[in-house]
Amino acid sequence: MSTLHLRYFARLREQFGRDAEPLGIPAVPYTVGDVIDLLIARGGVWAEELGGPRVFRVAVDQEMATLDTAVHDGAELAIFPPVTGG
Amino acid sequence: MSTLHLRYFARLREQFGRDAEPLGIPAVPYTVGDVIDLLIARGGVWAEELGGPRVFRVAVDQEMATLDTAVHDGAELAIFPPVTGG
Amino acid sequence: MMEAACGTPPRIRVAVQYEDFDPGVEEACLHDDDHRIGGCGCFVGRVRADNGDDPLLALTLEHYPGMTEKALTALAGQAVTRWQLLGVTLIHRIGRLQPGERIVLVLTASAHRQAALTACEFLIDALKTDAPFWKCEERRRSKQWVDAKTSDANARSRWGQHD
Amino acid sequence: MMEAACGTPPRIRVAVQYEDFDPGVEEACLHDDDHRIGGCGCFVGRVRADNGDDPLLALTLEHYPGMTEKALTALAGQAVTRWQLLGVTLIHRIGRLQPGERIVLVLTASAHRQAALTACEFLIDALKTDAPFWKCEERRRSKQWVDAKTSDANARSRWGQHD
Repeated sequence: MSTLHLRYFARLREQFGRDAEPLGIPAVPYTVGDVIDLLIARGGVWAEELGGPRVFRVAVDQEMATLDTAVHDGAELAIFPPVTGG
Repeated sequence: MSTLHLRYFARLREQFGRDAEPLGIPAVPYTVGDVIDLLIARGGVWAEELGGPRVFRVAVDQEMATLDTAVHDGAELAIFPPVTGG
Repeated sequence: MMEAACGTPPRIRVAVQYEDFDPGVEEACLHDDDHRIGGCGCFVGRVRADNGDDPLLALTLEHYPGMTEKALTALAGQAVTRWQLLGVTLIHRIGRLQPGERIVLVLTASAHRQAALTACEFLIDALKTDAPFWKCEERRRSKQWVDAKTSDANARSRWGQHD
Repeated sequence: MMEAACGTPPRIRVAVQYEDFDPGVEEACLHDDDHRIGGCGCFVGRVRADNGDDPLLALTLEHYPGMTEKALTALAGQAVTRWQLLGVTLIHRIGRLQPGERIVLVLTASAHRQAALTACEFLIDALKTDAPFWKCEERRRSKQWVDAKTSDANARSRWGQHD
């Protein structure tokens, strides 16, 4: 078993009702896509935000990532809406 | 007889040894080109600066002008090198 | 001092802060008596009001502490390399900001004006799509997270591939 | 006040002066609490040093009193019309300026960043070819009027016909 540090920002932080949580994942090769599938399996707002047509972004260890990006034990994985600063 | 108010700037001011002078011209239709010919006729530095390959600019009443621009009695006619501000 | 500055690497300053900034102070700081600099390009973004029947009261700016600073530093580095800049300052405010308040400062220093201004345009375009900030609009009858704009993605795509 | 500003015409401020200017003060002045403004583009030109064996000691800037102010006002007006700006400030210093000193400020205010920055670029390009200023370079062994640069004429020609 490995542990990821999940973080949520902006609308997703509000929708999920939390700004961070630890997530246990199997100690096998694991990608961002696998993590997203785990979260979608929670149903409700998780499936709505991550499993539907809504666009979201993921960063692993504070670098922009794709669904193929590998995650490692202890990684910080952040999920957030497309950015709107400036 | 009409009178023009000539003004010189930058390198031309220094070359001509003056920053302004009145110039009498015949009271007939007269252009910037005619004025330049009058000045070239003075010879020396005037012919050198205005009759050779050196580039200069002319403004009539503080608007950029060409050799064809008409001048009127009392006009302010300025002669200067291409600008180099900014 | 000019002598001191000649061999120094480009100055990059990045800040994410609640406090306002002074563009004049920042320009002077970035210049820092480096006589190789011929000009600074600058963009100051402000909170704009809108005229609907439920007008904007304020924006709240959220960011991702750590990643945001890294993203801004990376963008500044890209601009320095691409346009051979002598310095870049990026300041972005967070928290609750009312119409008229300053949000963002982009400042670029270069030997030549064209490089400074082009890099400034790149940086504000890139910051809007690449740096993790999110705006929440507060109105009398609603509070809503702003959606990303296609026009911002298009503006970003003019500059080509991300590094 | 936002209310007061909404119907007002674009603010144009032009100055030719010996004194230095503060880009931060000018940006705040131009904004003047007009909540339609989303951003200001800005260029600050400085005297650059050079590295010859007879280095630049100072520039002396000469202008044509009256015509220079008219030319700057005309350029500001062209930019306001072409990019629908909410305001323009143009300040140009004259007299003797040493390496490192500020020479020129271009400041543009607009609802949108692209218009502000493009107009800023236009104004500095156009100012360099259309406004009557002349630079004289002072060195230890020479004093010489600067020749107009082809690169400046080319930069100006990007923007098309003069009005």
